[in-house]
Amino acid sequence: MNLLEILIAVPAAGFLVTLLMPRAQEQFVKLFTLGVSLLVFALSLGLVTGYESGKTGQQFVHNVVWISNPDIHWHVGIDGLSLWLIILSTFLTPIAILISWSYIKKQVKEFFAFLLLLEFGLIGVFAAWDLFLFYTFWEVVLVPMYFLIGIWGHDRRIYAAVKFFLYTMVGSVLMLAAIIYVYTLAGTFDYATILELFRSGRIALNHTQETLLFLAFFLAFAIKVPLFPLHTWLPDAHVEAPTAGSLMLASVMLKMGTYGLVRFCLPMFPIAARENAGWINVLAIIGIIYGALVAMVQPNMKKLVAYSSVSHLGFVVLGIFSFTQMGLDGAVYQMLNHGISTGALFVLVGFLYERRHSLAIKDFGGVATAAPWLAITFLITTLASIGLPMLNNFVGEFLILQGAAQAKFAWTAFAAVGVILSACYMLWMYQRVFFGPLSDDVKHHMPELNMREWACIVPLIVMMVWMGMRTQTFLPAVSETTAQILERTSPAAMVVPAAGSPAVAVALPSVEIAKGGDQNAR
Amino acid sequence: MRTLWIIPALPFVGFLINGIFGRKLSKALVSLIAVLSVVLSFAMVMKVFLEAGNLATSPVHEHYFTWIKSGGFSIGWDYAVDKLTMIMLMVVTGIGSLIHIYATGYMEHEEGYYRFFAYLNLFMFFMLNLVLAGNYLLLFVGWEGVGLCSYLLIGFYFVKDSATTAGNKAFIVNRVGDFGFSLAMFLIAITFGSLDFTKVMPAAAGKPTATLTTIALLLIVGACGKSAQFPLYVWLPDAMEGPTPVSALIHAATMVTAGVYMCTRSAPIFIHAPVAMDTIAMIGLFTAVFAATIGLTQYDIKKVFAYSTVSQLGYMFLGVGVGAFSAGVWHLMTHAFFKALLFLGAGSVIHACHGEQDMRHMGGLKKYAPWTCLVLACASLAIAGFPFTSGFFSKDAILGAAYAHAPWMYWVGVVTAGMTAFYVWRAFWMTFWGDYKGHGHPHESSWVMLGPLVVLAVLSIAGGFLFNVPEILSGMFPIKEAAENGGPGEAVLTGISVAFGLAGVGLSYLMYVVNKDIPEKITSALGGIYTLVYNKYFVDEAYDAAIVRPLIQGSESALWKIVDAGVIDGVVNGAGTQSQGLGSMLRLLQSGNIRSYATWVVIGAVVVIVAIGVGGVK
Amino acid sequence: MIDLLFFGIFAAVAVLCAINVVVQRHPISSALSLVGVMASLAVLYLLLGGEFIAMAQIIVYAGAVMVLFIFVIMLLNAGLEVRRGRSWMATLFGAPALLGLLGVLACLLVRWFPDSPIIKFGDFPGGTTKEIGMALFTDYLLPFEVTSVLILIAILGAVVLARKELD
Amino acid sequence: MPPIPNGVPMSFYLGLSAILFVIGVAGFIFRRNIITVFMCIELMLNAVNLSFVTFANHHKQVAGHIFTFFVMVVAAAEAAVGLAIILTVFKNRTTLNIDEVDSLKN
Repeated sequence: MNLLEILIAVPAAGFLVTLLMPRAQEQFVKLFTLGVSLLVFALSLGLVTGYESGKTGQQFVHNVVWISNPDIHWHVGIDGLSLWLIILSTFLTPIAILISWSYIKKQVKEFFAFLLLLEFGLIGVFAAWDLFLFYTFWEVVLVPMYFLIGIWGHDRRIYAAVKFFLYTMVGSVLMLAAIIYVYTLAGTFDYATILELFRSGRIALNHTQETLLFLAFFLAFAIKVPLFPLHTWLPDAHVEAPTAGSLMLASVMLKMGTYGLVRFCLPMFPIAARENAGWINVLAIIGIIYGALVAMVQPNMKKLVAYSSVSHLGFVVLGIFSFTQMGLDGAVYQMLNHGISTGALFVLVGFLYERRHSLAIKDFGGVATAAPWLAITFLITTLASIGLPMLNNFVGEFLILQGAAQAKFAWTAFAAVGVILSACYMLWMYQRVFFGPLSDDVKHHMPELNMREWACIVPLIVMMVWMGMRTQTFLPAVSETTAQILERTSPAAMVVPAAGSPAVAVALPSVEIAKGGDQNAR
Repeated sequence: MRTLWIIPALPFVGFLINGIFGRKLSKALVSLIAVLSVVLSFAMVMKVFLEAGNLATSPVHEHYFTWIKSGGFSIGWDYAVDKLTMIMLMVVTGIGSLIHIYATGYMEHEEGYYRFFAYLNLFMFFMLNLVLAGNYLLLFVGWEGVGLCSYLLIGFYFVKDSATTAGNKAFIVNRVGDFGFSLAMFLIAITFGSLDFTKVMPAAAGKPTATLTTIALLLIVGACGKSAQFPLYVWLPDAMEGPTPVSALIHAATMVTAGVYMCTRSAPIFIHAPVAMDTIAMIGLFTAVFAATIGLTQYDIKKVFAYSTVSQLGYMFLGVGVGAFSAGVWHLMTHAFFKALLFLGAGSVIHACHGEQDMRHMGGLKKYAPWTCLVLACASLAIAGFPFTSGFFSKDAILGAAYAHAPWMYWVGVVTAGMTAFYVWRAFWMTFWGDYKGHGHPHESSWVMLGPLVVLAVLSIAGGFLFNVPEILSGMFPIKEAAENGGPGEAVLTGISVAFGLAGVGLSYLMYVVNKDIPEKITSALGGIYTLVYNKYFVDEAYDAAIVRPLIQGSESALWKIVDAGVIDGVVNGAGTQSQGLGSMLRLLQSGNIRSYATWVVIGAVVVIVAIGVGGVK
Repeated sequence: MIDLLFFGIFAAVAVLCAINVVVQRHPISSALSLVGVMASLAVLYLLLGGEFIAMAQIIVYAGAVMVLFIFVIMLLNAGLEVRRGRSWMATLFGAPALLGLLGVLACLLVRWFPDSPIIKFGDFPGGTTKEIGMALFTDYLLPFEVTSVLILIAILGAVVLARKELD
Repeated sequence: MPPIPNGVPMSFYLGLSAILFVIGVAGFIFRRNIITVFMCIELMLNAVNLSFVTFANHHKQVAGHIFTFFVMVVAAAEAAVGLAIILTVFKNRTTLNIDEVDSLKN
């Protein structure tokens, strides 16, 4: 059992233990889950220190046969891509627990237990190197989130939870079908083996097979991302979810989609990915602009932030499908950035909600007078979200747009409009909530941040500045991994099939790709 | 030893201390920290200047750490100082120091004192970062950062709706400009493979003109946003909602000139893109005239100076556009002196009149505030281009270059100079001559405020020949500047522009001191045209009607309500409804009757057995 | 020869009793007929060499299960069947479905065993208590133990379901 | 006229099993008394058991007997639980008519 497996096991154990606790001991349950999540976070830092840069492939690997027939492995490991996403999950879970401290009033034990279950699933998703295992964790994550929204949500929680669940299930089922099809071809669920089979050309997909499989995987991930026009579950889920649910949903769960794109869609189906990049990027750009425009007119803060997520995640998809080193690096970096800054936005909106018991922008105004520090932390987060330099989002957006510009300048030109619009909607909201005269009913409900809230928000803000300034803490590991993925999808890798393999099906379309690639390399 | 980082770091430390602990500190301590950080920064600039040796041959370049690195592309946190940067550094820290001192007096009775100085220090940090930047991305950091501070300071009185709206407007309009700038940056990175000035500039000559023109045009979009050029100037007049020292520092002396600085910095690119050069000259010239005409009609003293700033920035761009980069920078510097002075003087006037900004409620202040009157006279002379004041030299250099480029530009410029002189002096007469028409008793400002004014007054008068920028920068820009070799009849050209300036001053004296009925008559004679100009050509309203409203309403009604809730959710929910329909049909099979279920089971069993039998089980 | 005779007698009894189970309208008659079916089946098991199973059939089924049935019938005082309510499904398709089932089963039998092997009494010695005990406590130990859990649960379930409401 | 075999053909046993099974199904479908229906289920189980024992004899393997044994155990357990359920149903609805126990619908 290596560190990574301990990391997966501890939240699961914590979940079970929490379930066994007496219902009345709410304070103890909270402290216990907080302790567990902090322990997990501390352990996860061991991944960072233990991660050896410069090594290709996964690290902290443990690969044993789980079920021998069909060939399913317990295969976990991390690389530069999953490393930081796992850290992100473990970093945000304690914060999610802290912000729920006084927010959750009913069924306290179950709530905190579900947060640990969620963490377990998330770490598992990012660590899994077996398609079946990945799918299992993918679905495990769905369960606690469904309940978080469905039990502790706001008024329309059932509608939102069901919508969330169904949307995601539609995609997952397609992915499951694709996974099983891949299994029938490869005879194993082990991702590393499958990848090697595909890469060496021992399994040659024909064009139709590859496209269909790609689309099945892509759809599952695109719903999760969510990519326009599959996004409508997100605003509903966010608005109805409790703060911790929104936080985990926006910050980490959406990243499962983009992570899947990078981890599976690109390396397994490089040709289809490149062929379909055009319209996917167009959708991403529509999403960027559309999300921003719709965010601009939202009367509800959480909905606004939710639509802004649609816009931000559009950038990530654009970066992924730009097939450039900078674009991919930026996309991965932006996943983390979005996790931090949008997470912080939800945390802060949660603070406002706890004070005023409303999410409508019109119910606020003049908060800056009553709670200046709340206003300042919100401002910093807002600025991070709209991509102000020296804060985190800027780096990601810069890399993505630069990468997209290398691929096709027009993409960048349109996507950059989103940067203008993001300033519009965030600042308008900020103005309406924090500025202006302070009305009496706001005044009496607006205490300054308390110690617990400080403890939630300060780590996030520190991370915003850190990720904005010292990108070299994070980027090298990411770059190594993305470089490998990129190499795998590069036209050159596809033209040369392995010796003696029937790779005719692969060779044909790759000629076109090679041409396109030359243009990109300009 | 690497020392450049200290220059921006000092104000940043000031920002941190005031920002975090300011509320608990006394006002005196807050102002001490704020002022000291900037003054020390100025001292540091001087130290660098004295120790650096010849900046033309050996610019200082310091690398601190790799900021962003991806693949083969890497951006460092680099500071560099050459002569251009040095001039900017001195202007920024010098005027910054003066305005900080002034502000300790001006803001004395305001709430949020510490907040003001924290923002101001943060602004200094970003501005210094902007001018010290060794690559485009770092310049962009400062570029966005100053925009942020501008936003914060315009909205300083955040309880006032107009202030926060103006702040938003400034930020968002600037974002439009930044959009252009960032696209230019991406294109530069693709074309040159780097964003470092030291790598981009020498390579510019070898790149295709079309690419360079695109880059330059996009840079112009950025510059137009930051430096308030047409059509993106709309935010600057509104920015006067901020406290007056802010208007002086950010919206007159330093930040708004960043566009000029950036274009000058990118001179090697511009030089190889003649179309872009012409564009920038035209934009500059048009903005200069356009804003000047609006300035003629305004009554709010700060608005007058704001349009004047827009107009003068237009001049700088004209200079840049006709190839006289150093003249542009010269005007940038002298403008910083006299426009900062104008604003600070205006602040002193507003202070004297208890917050009144409408000139129709002022008048006769020379009695009550003689020092303010004197320093404002210096500034007004300088902006009118009175011979041997600072404005005279720089404006003359630009107009000379414009004549060499295209004579009609010169003539338009000269007419604008006349208008400038007219409206600035109009403001001067209305404020200081005649009888006091406001409320309360006007009073002179304290010496904390007057001190910096006097220093600036000296600079406004003498700044032109004290710092001959074209001489300092000679050789820095590769093309020969028309202004320096002197056009035919240089003296004549100078004479004409001075004459126009003096005529403007004289006319305003005639209209606002000697015979005060003339303005009325002209106004009624012009009728509609006056209304048009007085309302700033309805540009704000046009933007509102053409862009803002359609965007918001379209987003709300079309995108959100129809596309999102209607089409997408409609399809999704429609799929749900269809399934429900199918389900309710299938539900009929579920009669709830156990025996009928049993019958189904039997039928199913028969079917399965037949299937197995047909399939032939081995 | 004697095998066939025994088979014929007890098969006939079993079928007749089974039909009686279905056609009798009073549950107590059905229950008694069912006992008849089980007893004759026990004889057939003996013919097939299943000594242990035959005994178990008598003891468990005829002895325990059927007694339980009769207890319940008496406890509920179940009378003649009430013929209220109908199922159009069962009425319409019940008989054809049954015939179909019988038909396909017959078909399969005929197809699979055109000349079926002859089973003689005593040609399979594996059905003794000893053999079954050996199998149960070696190869099938785990299922056997799990069964005990199952029975435990069934007992609990029955107790919970059948107890009087405590309120 | 084929010669009378010395023993019983296997298909006779299987045929008997099938007939008993179908009779059980018929009772299940056509009877309305829950207890009778339940008895028909037992009948079907017995029919299947007969097949098991027959095949055990045919394959000379004890597994068929073991299966039968387990079926008996399960049937006993099932009878216990099932009858308890019938008791509860009767307590709540005072009917043994299977057509009137249809609360799954609606």
